[in-house]
Amino acid sequence: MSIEIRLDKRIASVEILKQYENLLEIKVDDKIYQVDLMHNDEGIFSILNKGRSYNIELVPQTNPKLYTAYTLYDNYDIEIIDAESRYLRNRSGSTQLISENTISSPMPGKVVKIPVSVGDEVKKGDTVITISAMKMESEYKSPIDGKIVIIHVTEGSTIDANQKLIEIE
Amino acid sequence: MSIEIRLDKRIASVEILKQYENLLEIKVDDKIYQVDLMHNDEGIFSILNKGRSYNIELVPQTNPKLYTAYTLYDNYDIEIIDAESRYLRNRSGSTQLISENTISSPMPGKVVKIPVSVGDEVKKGDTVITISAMKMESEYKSPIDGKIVIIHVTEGSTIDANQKLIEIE
Amino acid sequence: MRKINKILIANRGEIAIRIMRTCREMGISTVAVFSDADRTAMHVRYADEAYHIGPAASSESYLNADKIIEVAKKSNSDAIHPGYGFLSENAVFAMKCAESGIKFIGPSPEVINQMGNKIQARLTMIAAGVPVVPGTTESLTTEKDAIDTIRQVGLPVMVKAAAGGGGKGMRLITEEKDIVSMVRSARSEAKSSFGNDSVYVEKYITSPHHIEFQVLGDQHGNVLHLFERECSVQRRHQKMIEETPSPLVTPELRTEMGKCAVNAAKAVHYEGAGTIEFLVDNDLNFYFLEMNTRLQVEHPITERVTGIDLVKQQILVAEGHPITFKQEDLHQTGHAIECRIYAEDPYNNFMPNPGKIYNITQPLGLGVRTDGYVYEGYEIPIHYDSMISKLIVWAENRAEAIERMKRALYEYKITGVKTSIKFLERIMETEDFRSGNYDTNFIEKNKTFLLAETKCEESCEDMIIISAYVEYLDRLNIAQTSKEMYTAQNRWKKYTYQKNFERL
Amino acid sequence: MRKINKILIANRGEIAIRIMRTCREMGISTVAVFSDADRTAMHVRYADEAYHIGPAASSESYLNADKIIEVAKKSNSDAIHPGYGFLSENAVFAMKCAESGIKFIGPSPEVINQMGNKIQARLTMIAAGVPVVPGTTESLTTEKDAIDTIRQVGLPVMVKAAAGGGGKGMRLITEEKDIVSMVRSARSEAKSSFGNDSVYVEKYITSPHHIEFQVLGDQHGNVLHLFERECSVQRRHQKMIEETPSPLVTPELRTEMGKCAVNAAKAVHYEGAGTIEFLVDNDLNFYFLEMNTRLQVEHPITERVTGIDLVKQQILVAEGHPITFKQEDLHQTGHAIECRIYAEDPYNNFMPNPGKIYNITQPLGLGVRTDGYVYEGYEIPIHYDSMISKLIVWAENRAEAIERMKRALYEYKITGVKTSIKFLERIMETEDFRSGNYDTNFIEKNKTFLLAETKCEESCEDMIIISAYVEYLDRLNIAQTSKEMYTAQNRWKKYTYQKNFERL
Repeated sequence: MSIEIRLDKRIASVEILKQYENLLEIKVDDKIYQVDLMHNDEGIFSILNKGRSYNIELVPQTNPKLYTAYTLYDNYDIEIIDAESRYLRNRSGSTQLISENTISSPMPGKVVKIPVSVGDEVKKGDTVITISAMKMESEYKSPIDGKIVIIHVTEGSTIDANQKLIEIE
Repeated sequence: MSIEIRLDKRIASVEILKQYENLLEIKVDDKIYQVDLMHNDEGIFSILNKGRSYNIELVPQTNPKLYTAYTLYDNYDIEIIDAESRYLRNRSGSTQLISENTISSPMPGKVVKIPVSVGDEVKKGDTVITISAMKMESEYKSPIDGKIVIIHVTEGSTIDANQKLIEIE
Repeated sequence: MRKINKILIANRGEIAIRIMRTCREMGISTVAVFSDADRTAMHVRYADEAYHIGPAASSESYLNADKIIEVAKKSNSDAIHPGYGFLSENAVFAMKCAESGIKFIGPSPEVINQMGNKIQARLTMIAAGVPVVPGTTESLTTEKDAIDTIRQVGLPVMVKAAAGGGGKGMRLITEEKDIVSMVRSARSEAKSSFGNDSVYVEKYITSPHHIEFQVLGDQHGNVLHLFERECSVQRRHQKMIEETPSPLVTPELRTEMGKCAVNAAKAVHYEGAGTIEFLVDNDLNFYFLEMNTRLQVEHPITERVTGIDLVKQQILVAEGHPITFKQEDLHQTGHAIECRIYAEDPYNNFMPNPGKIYNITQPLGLGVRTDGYVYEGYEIPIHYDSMISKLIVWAENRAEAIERMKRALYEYKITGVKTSIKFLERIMETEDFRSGNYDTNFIEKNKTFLLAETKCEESCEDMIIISAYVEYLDRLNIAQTSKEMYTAQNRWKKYTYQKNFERL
Repeated sequence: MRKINKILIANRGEIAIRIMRTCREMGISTVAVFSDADRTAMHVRYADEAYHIGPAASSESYLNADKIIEVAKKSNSDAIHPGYGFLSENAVFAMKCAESGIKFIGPSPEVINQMGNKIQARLTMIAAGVPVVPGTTESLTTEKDAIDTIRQVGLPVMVKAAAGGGGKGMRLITEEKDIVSMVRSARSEAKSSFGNDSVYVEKYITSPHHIEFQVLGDQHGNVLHLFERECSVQRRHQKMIEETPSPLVTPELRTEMGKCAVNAAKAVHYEGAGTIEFLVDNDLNFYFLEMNTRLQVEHPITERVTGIDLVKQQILVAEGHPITFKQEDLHQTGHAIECRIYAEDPYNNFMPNPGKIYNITQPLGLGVRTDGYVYEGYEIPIHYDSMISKLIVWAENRAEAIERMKRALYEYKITGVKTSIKFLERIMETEDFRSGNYDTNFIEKNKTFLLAETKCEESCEDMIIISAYVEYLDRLNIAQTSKEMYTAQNRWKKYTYQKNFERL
C-alpha cells in the first residue's frame, strides 16, 4: 500500500515491498531500502540501514496525522497524506486562504492586551493583541489592512498553542 | 464502594468517602484521611497528606489485580481483593496446596540441567532442576519426598518468571 | 550558632531541587511551596513536605511573602532559602523573616537594599576603591540634570533606572539628537515600572565582557572569592553559556579583580554567597556593574572547579559557622562550562515554548552534571521562567570541555517542546567561541552561522519517512485491534533477529 | 603514530556506551556489535554504526573473535576496544587483531598471556621485586607436590587453578584433614573448567583488604600509576562498592605500593591501562594478587579524583602518543565512591533478577555521575551480567561523599526489576563502612544490619493502599470508556487546585 508523506516541504511516496518481522524492504520515491527497524509505543525508532544506526522519534501532534520527527540534531514536520487527508485537503483548499487573515497563537500563553474591538479598522502592522508566556510578551500585528471581524479571546484568558485569536477581513 | 487491599501480609479495607477533583477523603480501616492525590498513566502517585509528600509507584504484574508498589525505599506486594477475586480465591482454596509441590521459576532464565525424569522418586532436598540467569546458576530442590509427575520444560529452553517447571507428588 | 533542622525553599524549578539535594546531604528536612500551576512539579515530589501557597501568577504565590512566612511557621521551619529570582533580593521579605524568628539564608535586609539601589551600590563601591563605570554618582531627578550629565560623561551612554533591573527603564544613547527623547522615555518607563523616575547615567562600554566573581562571607567578617565566571554569551540580555576560568582573564587580572570583589563584599559586611558583576573591556579595564545578593543560576561551574558546595556553605554560614577554608586553599582545577537549556525556539527570535515534555534522555557519564526539573509527561507552565535545565561539564582543559559539552548536548534529547539544545551545539562549533575570543556581541556577530540550516542528508530524511510510514501502518493496526492493558510491557515490538534479508 | 578514526567496540552494556562517549568527544566514529538479544540495547542506538554478530549466547557472539574481526574489516575500523570481560583478556583475539592490521586497544598478546597465567604472573612479580602472597612459584602438576607444598606453606591456604579465574578450581583449606580431598576437587574442577589441572598454592590471608592500583603505560616505556582503589566491599567474590582514596592506605603505603605497581607494569613493558590487584592485611603488609590487563569496571572513581579520562588515554596510547603528564603531576583530589547497581535481589541471596524496566529516575546534580545502559521499557536479557548501572559520586572528603552517595541512591529509582539500590543505601549507613574500618568480610559481618526489615510506618502503608485503591477505581473507569489515542498527552490527570477541603 503506497501513501504519501510530507517532510517539511518535501512530499515522498512510500511503499512497503516485503516484511519479515523487523526486517523491511521499503521503497521511498525511487529508492529501495532494506532496513532493520525497531520501534516502541512511545514513537521511538531505531533503524539500521547498511550498518548505519539512525534514531528517530515521532511525537504526535493534535491532529492524528501530524507528527514532529526528532533526529539527533533536528526536528521536522511530518504529515501522513492518505486517501482521507487528501480528500480533506482538496475540500478545504479555499478555506486555507482565509486563515491568512487569522491571528493564531504559536504557543500557549496568556492574553495581556487586546487594543482593538470588533468593527475597528486596522492597518497592516498594527498591533492587535499582546500575548505573554514565560515572562516574555509578544505583540501580534495585523497581516493586512482590514476590519476586525471576530475576537475569540478576552484579556486575561489563557490560550493553547494554535488557537484562533482574532480574525480580520 | 469498599474493597479490600492486601499489602504484603496486611489486609486493609478501603472506601472513598468524598472526592473533589484531586482532593479525596478516604477511609483505610478505621482511619480517615484527607489527601491531595495526583497520579499519571504510568502508575506514579504523588500524595500530600497533612503536608507530608509521598511518592508511590505501582507496577502492574501479570495478573491485573496484582501490583508491586514502590516507595522511596521499599517495595511491597499489592493485591486488589474485589468481589471477583474473592470468589476466585475461595474457589481455588484447594488448588493452592498443590502449588507447594510445584517448582516455579522466580526469575527469567535458561534451563541448564534436569537430572530427573518423569516417574523418578525424589527425596526432599534433591536437586531437580538447575536454572541459569545472568551468569549465575541456581539449583532448585524438591520440597518433599515424592515422585516427578510433570516436567514442563526441557534442558536448554528459555523460561519466564513464575513459569511452572516441575510438579512433584 | 543555631543548628538548622528544616528549611523552607521559597522557590520552584531546578533551583528548588538543587537546594533540597544539599539539604538532604546535610540531614536537613525540606519544605516545598507550590502554586496552582505547580502541583505536579518535581520540587513538590522531591521535598519532605509541600504546601500550597496560591494561584499560578507569581505575584500571588511565589512572591507572596506573608503566605510563605505563614507556611514556614506552620511547618516549624528554621530557615528560608529563597533561591534566585522571586523573593531572593527582596529586603522587605528578609526583614519579615527576621521578625518572625526565621533565618533568611542570605545577607541582611540592609545589604540587600544597599545593593538593590544601583546608585547607592555605585557609591559604596567607589568608597571601597572598586572601579565603577564612569558616570553619575547621584540619582538624577530632573530631566535637565540628566541631560547635563550625559553631555559631561560623553556619548555613548546608558541611562538606567536607579531602582531598576531587568532592562526596564534602560536606554542606550549614541546620538546627540536622541538625548532628550531617550531620557524622557527612560524616566517614564522607570516611573511606571518602579514608581520612581530617578535615573543615572553610565558611560557605555562597547562590546564588553560580562565577568563576575563569586564571593562568600560569614558572620565573623571573613570574606573570600571563588574566582570568576565568564558570562558574555547572552541573548536578549540573558545568559546562555557561562564558563570558568574566563578565556580573557590573566592570572594578574584575576588577582586584581578578586581583591576588588572581596573588598566590595567586605565594605558591606556581606554574609552568605553573592556575586559581583563586572564589565571588562578589550584592554582588560574592569568596572563594577552590580552585586547580586543571592545564589546565581550559574553557580555550578564554580562548584565544579573549586569542589565547594555553595549551597552547603550558605547554610553553614547561616548557622553561624565561620568559613573553614582560606583564600589560599582555593584553586580552579580544570575547566567548567554551563549551558542553559531553555524551552524556546532559537529559530523564531528565542520565543518561549511552553508545553508538554514527551521524552527525555539525560546526558550522563564522565564530567557531566545536569540540574533540571522537568520529567517525561510534565507540562511546563506558561507562568514562569523558560529555563528547564542546566548542563554543566568539566574537563581537564577548555578544549576538552568544549568537546565534552558537544557530546553531552548530542546525548541530551528533550522532545515535545522546542529547546535551545541545537543552538547551543552550534555555539560549541563557532570559531569565536572555540578560540575564546568573544564578548557580549557574540550571538549577534555569529548569527548567520548559528542559525544556518543544517538539515540531514537525503538517506536520513528517508529514514524519517520510513518511520512515519511504519507508525501509520501500526496505527491502522491498533485501531482495528484492542490495545493491551499495560502498554509499558509492550514498548518494543517483539523481536527475533535474523542474520540476513534472505528470508524476506 | 597512527591516527585512529573509527573504533569497533567489542562489548555491550554500560562499558560500550562509556567508551563511545569518549570516542565522540575525540571525533572518532563508533561501531557497535550486537547479538540476537541486543538489537534493542542502548549501545546499538548510541553508535554510529551497528552490526549483528550472532545468537544471544556470548560464546556465539561477543566471544566470537573471527566474526568481530570480520565486522571490523567490513566497517573499516582502525581499532577494536574490548572493554572489560568478553575478549578483553584474550591473547588469541589480540593476536588475530594484529594479524588483520587492526589495533587492539590494550597490551600485547604476550603480556596478556604472561599475566593470564597466574603462576607466570607470580614469577614475573617476584623478579620485579614485588611482594607476592607466600606460596608456590611453580605449577603443581601432581597431587603429591600439591600436598607437600601445602604442608610447607602452612594452613590456611588457598589452592587455585593455574589457568584460572572467576573462582573456578579455587579451594580454601583450613584443616589438615581436608587437604587431600580439597586438592583433588580443585584439580578436577580446574581440569573441567580450563582443560588444565595445574594448581598453585597461596597462603590464605584472613580478612584481607582488596586494594588495587591503576597503571598506565605507553609505547615509549613510560609507566605511571593513578593511585589506588579500595574494593573490599564484595558479595559472592564480586565487588559492590569501590572508593578512592582507600581509608586504610597511609601516604607512605601509597607511595610504596604505587612504586611496586609501576615496577610490575614496567617489568612487562605494559602498554595501555591496567590494574595491579593487591591483598593488604591489617598490619599493612601487601601482596600482589593479579594483574588485570584491561580497563576495570571501577575506573570512574580514579577518573574523578585525578581528572584523567582513562579511555582517552587508552586511545592516545594506542595511537602511539607518549603520555603527556608525569607522576608528580598527578594528585588525588577529594574522595570518590562507586556503587554498582545490580539487577538482583539482595534479600534472596543476591539472586539475579532480569526483566523489564518500568520507570527510571536518574540521580543528578552536584558531584554525581551515572554510567548505565538500561532505559524505560528495556528488557534486561538473561544472558549477560546483572550489573545495570554504576553510580559514582565525588565530594571534598569521605564523610561528604558518603552523604552524597546516600542522597544519590535515594534519588535513584528503577522499577520493574529488583535492584541492589536499597542494600547499597544500608551499607552507607553501616558504622563499619562510615568509619572506614572494613575488609572483605564486611558484608558477611554486617549481614543482620544490612538485611534488617525497614518497612515504612503505618500512615505510609496507608498511602500505598490509597494509591492502589485509586488505581483500581481508575482501571474500572478506563475499562468502561475508550482509551485516548496518545497516552503520553494525558499522563497526569487534569488538575485544578483548590485551597482547601471545604468544597468536599
